[in-house]
Amino acid sequence: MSEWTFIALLFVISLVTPLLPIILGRILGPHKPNAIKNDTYECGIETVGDTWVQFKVQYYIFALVFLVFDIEVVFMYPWAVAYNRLPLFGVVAGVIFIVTLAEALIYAWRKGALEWL
Amino acid sequence: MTITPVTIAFAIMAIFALGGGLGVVANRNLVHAALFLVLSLFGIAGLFVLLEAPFLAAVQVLVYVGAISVLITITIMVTRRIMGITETINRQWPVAAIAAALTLVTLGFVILSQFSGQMPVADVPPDTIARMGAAFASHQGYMLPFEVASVLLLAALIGAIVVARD
Amino acid sequence: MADVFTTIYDWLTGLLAGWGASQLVIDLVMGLLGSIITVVYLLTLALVIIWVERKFIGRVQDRIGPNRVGPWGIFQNIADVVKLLFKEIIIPKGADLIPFMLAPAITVASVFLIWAAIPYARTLIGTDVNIGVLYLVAVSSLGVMAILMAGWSSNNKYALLGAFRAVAMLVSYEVPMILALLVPVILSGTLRVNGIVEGQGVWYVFSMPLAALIFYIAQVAEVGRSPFDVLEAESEIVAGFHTEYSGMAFAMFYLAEFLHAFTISAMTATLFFGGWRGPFAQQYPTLGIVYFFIKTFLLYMLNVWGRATLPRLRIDQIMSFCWKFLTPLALVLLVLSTLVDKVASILLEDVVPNYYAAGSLVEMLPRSAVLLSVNLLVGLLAVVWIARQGRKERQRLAALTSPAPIERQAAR
Amino acid sequence: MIPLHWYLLVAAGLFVLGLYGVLARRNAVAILMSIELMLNAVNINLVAFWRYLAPEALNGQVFAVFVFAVAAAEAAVGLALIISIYRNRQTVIAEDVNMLKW
Repeated sequence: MSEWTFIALLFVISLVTPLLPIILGRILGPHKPNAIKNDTYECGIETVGDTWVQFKVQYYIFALVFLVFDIEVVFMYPWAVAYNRLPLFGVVAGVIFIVTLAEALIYAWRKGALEWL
Repeated sequence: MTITPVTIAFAIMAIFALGGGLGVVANRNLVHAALFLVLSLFGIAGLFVLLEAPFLAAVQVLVYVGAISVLITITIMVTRRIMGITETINRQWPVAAIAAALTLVTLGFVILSQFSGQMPVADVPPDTIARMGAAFASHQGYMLPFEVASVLLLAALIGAIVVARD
Repeated sequence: MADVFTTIYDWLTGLLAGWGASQLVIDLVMGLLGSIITVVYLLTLALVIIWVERKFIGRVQDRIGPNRVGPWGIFQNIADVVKLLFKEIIIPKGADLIPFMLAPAITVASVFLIWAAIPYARTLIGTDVNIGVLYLVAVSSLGVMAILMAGWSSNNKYALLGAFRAVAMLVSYEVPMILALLVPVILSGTLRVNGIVEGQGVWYVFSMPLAALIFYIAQVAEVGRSPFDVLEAESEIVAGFHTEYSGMAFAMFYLAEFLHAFTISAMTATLFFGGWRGPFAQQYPTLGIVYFFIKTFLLYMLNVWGRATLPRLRIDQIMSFCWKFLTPLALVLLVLSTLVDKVASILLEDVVPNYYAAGSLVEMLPRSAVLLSVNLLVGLLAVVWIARQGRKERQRLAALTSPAPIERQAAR
Repeated sequence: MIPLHWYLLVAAGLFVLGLYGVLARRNAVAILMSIELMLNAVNINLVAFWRYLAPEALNGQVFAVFVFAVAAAEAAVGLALIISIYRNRQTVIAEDVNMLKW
């Protein structure tokens, strides 16, 4: 458990450390807001419409394919740890798993889901 | 109950988990709700560490915080346009609250009557992850669920791509 | 004095125990001390590497680089920090204050946390958790959420667009990265980072060079540096997700980027280049820290060199490269090398009894030779394939730009 | 060592919060987030029972990993459905999606 004490403490400290200079900057730096300065930056042109305009679905598709791959690779890690003592049969089981993963990739590719349009 | 460091750690993690959960269901701003979800998931990862299942804690952060929350947040931001509405709770919320309260009372009663009190606890064997990996790849172990999980995820991916791109 | 770190650690714990501190207090004090040392050392390191990088890139581009503040300009960064401290942190109209301020902090924290599990020497590691490799991946995936927070809370179209783009790219490159990361785990049979280093009698970059290459490329993309720096393509999306940040809040993103570039080099050095391993490092752990920093620094300079010379790729090229080249390559490599490795271990059972031995150079040679030949074969196939694809693409482009043959005849 | 029922109580609390969210929220994404909370509550229970009752068996951890896989699949398909509905009907309010109602 003591190793996790260190990680927990480092977690707190590494969150606080970058916040300190930001707060210090707020105190030391000038603070003179005005309507033009605080306006949304859009290369000098006044902003048109809402920021949250509709974005294309492609960003979402990439995150989706990533999610499926992520969880599948997580399954592979215990298998990788045990690899050295697995029989050939066990390695083939893992390979079948990877091939299923590759099928998902091929499907997404053929469907054109991996194109940045 | 004496206060030990483990108890304090447990209390902090439980507060994260439950407080984050409360933020998820009660916050009207959906992006804030998603951030509270991340907080809650972190608390749960901490609970896994306290339960001596660090593998699950890492997977929790990797899969839930790194992937599922990101996907949820992107969905919220993509469908943002009509979310200026303030009413996020429906008309049947009192019924929902009563149902939730009743469930809590029932669950609490069962837990306190069946599982309270100290019990002898064995140590966790050190090579749990390696044994799990070996079990994933042996036919006496979990080989069938292992392969079925990959097919399930393949099906989910195909379905999601078809549905989202129609 | 073979092992300075253990000596100091034992002396400190002995001192605390002598004062009557309990095991818990010792753990807390040592943990606190360790994390403060880690953070302070990383901040100092950042000051140094930013100067080195600016000087180096200056020379590459035939400039001098910073040269005003102090000898060779080494105090330039301190002057910059002071300047940034006195700059106004502008909070744009409609910003969501708490996520807006938390995002840079989380970005920096996700880099700091990686160093908890990187061994500097055999006896000097923050914490050798038994899921080390997964910890490294999990922690570095926190940055993605911070980028989404920054982009959303800025209330700016460019920031949100940049954040979406950055997230799509970062999560994509996480896939080949975690696939390549399976290789050290398979070879060493453990998730402990120090166990992986101890297992590298033959550095894994020599037995699995392709995996090391995939890992390094994916990590460079995770930092978002040239040629993968579309996160802040000025001509397209201003400064990306940190468009609205100024003063110290911006400086934190800047700090995180430079430290992350160094950190990925440290991770690659640890997982594929033998970490602290080197002559006599086993007996004299203090030497290990020297080897570790030499390797890390060389890999870091490789990264800086790339940053100074490579042009920026288009976002669609970057995504295609990840999903249509790196990921399939990693999958093919994993399948072939695990199968061949296992079959070879069975065939060679009589000749090489302890095929899976890890740690000593001689014992690891047979396995490394088998894996290296698989890697060379897959690498060759990949080069042939990509050359063919390139030729097709060039022909397609040529057909698009030159006038069609029929038109030429008509003109004649 | 923390008593088992503390973990179970936290899990129950999380499950109930998720239940309330599923029943009371109107936004489909919020409902999905509440479902994630409920799945996590289940995972806490699985791991806690594994740790206290049978730490040498693998079932608890393996089951939790499979819950992760199912949660990922559920999130992927559920969010894809929400995106699709949003694109076709411009709404993410669960009550407005009443094509099957009569």
